[in-house]
Amino acid sequence: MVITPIHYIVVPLIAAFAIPLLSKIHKELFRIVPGIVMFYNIIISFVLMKEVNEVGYISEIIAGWEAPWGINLMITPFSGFLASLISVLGFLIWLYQYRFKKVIDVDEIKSYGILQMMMITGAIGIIITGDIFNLFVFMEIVAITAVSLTSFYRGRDGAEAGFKYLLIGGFASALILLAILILYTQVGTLNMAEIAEKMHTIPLGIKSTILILFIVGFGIEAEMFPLNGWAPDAYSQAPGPTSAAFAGIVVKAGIYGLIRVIYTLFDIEGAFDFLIIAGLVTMIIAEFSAVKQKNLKRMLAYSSIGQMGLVLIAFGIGTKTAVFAALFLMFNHAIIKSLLFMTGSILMYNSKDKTISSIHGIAKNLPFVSIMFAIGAFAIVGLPPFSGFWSKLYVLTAAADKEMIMLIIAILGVSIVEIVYYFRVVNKLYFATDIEHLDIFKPSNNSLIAMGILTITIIVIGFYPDLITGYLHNAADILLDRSSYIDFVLKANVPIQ
Amino acid sequence: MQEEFNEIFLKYHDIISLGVYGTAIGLILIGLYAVLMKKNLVKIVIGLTIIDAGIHLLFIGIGYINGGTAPIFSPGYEDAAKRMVDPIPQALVLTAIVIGFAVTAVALSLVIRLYKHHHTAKIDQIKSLKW
Amino acid sequence: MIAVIIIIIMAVLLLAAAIYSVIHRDLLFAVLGTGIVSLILSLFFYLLQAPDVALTEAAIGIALTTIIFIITIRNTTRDEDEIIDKENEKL
Amino acid sequence: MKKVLVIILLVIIGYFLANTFINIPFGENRIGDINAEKPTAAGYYLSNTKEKSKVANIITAIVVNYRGLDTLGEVTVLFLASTGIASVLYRRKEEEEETERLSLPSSTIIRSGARVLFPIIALLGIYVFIHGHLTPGGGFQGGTIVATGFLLMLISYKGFNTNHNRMTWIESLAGLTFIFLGIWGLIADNTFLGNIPEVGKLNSLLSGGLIPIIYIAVGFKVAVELTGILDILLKIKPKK
Repeated sequence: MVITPIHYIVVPLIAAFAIPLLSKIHKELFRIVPGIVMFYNIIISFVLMKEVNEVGYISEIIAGWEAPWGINLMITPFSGFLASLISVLGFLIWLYQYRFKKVIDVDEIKSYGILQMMMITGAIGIIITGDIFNLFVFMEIVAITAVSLTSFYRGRDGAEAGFKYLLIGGFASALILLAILILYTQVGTLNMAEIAEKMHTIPLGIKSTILILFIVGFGIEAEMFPLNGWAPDAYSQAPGPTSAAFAGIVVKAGIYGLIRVIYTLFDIEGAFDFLIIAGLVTMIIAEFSAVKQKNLKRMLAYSSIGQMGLVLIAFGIGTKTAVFAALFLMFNHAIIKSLLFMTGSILMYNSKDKTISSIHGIAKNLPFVSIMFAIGAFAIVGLPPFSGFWSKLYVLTAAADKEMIMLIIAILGVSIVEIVYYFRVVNKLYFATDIEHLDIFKPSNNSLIAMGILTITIIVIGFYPDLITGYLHNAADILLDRSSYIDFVLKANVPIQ
Repeated sequence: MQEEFNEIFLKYHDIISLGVYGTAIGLILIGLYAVLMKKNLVKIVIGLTIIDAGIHLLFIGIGYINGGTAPIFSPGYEDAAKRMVDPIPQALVLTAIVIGFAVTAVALSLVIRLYKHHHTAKIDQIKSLKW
Repeated sequence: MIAVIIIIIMAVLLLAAAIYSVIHRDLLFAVLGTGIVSLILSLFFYLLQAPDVALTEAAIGIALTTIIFIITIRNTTRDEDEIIDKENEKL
Repeated sequence: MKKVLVIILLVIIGYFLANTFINIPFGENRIGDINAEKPTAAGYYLSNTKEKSKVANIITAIVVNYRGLDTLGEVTVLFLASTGIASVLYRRKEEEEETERLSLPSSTIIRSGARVLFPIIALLGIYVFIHGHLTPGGGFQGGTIVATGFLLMLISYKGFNTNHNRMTWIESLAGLTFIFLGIWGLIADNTFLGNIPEVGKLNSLLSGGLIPIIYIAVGFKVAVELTGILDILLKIKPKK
């Protein structure tokens, strides 16, 4: 059987519907099956990436109806890159969480596995679909699973964070629905390529209304200021692997929606300036909030929002270098932030009140986890031998090309803030020994392997950034090439009579 | 009965369009007011469902065509396709209603759990996390 | 002409039911208000030539949504301001 | 103070929306010529459904076939919602035994009424989703009606229990049926969810190829899903 993009959606769905039956056969199956699915996702990504590098685009039509009439799935180098990134991360997160909790009820972990797997599938669906309403449906899949996962644990305030997320997310989906509605009255289609083709026929007033609705709607998922109130709570209350998935996967899908709308659907230049301003405000506020956090996961969450602000700035600059830098940043943020959340939640398991100060000197007891956390921290602030350095450098280069001096100063200034709060944590891990740690929660071997793979990736990409830069350049070029996307989807669209 | 209404829809077009659009926008605003102002969690969820209802009415409203019939071929009227209303918004609303129900159900289950934990359903008394 | 009046009455009732369900302090009545919103909405859908959607709204909006709201209210509180609950606790 | 701000915000949003919708005339034909060489999506559905899908209800054709992926997603959303609710309101086994379901005051009239009504409601629901491709209604509507019937039984009989094992089986099998019919399309027609409309003629029960079968599977799935959600919610232990 030939591998096509629909496998990304069909295989996890078969697994999700079958897991309740399979778990009647053997209790271990519902832990293993999501892993198999995630691994199969990697295979799909590998095959499709190889193909897309040769041909440029892959479009698959569903139910036999050609592009503007049916739903089509699109793999471009840009979306293929994100889908592969998510697949790999999804597998690593599964590896990390396999037998994550020591004592847990069977029914509970069964729903956990299904929800986690479907959240990743929903995120991939957002990225590969070529139809705007289909994107909305996948967004709802992500929202519902994310909310259920946030409120998964009983003991914490998960329900509160979950309700908050649901409220803001429900608002976001209402706005996107409204935007789709107005868009439909103007162009009479839901296919993204055809919308983009007909975009110039919409009067400017209505066009900007639609754009605002879309930006606010997707901005919520992409953690844009001031729409990110849900994020720190959700990150800090969700189970550890889920926080990693939020940072690595859900946010990426939100950013993708924003970028696809602004870059491909619309042809309004002012949107780019808006992205820079929104990104700048998001970044500055988030990084300064991160400094005063006492809870480690909350701190990581704010730092994640700040990084997303930087990504928005890079996309806002809009040149080829900048888009390339933004993609590189997204890649780095995905792997590094996942690593930080994975190691961070193991560290947090060993503190009673979940604060940074209660893990003083734990490096002695947990040497591997601590060193990996430290590497992640160094990488994300952009210290030279690690991969984070290159992405920040490229962003600065892109800003310098456009002579945006203030922007460069702001980014550098914020980096100093970042260094301050990350080094504070690393410092406490290693050089403070006033607390005796008894009864240490050790990570299992598979968690160590998952974290180790991420750490090695960070170091390898740090030394050989060329491993992925060529590919990212290609993806950036194609993302900026709006008309070829339209042509590819619509050229084959002679009416079938 | 629907044929009768069709003629009237054509005749009093302005009033009807105000009736449909105005009601829909009114529903959205009322729901938004509830979400922003109300402290009770159940009331907030009610607000969300009212916003959804408004958007669904808007969808059906934009899909309507003066003098159109429902997009179903009944026996004997096989050539009715030219007079049918736009079917796509209707299909989308069908999806949106079911999704809205799912979201409401999840929201209410969270409300129940919050009530069990905090013994209150008021938003200003549930703030272990900063709201 | 009567039909126009009917439609206008429907619109007014719809908005009134929505406002009622937002401002009424007794949540049970508020939920009944949303049920009425769904009922009139499905009539609207029927008149706008969307029988499929009308049927869905009738089945999901009127029946199921109202029921899950009522179950929630039974498990939490019926009074929006929770004054009655506090008095009960004192007793 | 907050109230004033909110009302100002609402006025702005209302003005914004009204301004937008003034430019979108009500009742205007936006479909265009349905027989044009390149019609709009709606025009394409209106002119082609009859011949190519052989389904009388165009909404059904759109929901199940043209935009079948949406419906698959929608069924998944319901499935995930019921999984999520179960996990949010999850209780351990020992807690579960002492709870009693919410039920109406037990009286003979209610119980016998429910017993009479239940088969009628269930039959009506099944009728609606079997005829989804001919008349208004379909899997979602029919499934919801069946779930309402179950609700009636759940609240009038204390002893009436949904068989969990059987529910899981129906739920999983209905979902898998949907996907495997889609894969059948992948094999026969080379696209996922591809239809095989050769069977039957318009306006008869046996028409539309795979569309009615998929919609029936959706109906079963929705019915079981919603009954499951109601069952979980009804089993919560109420406050004293």
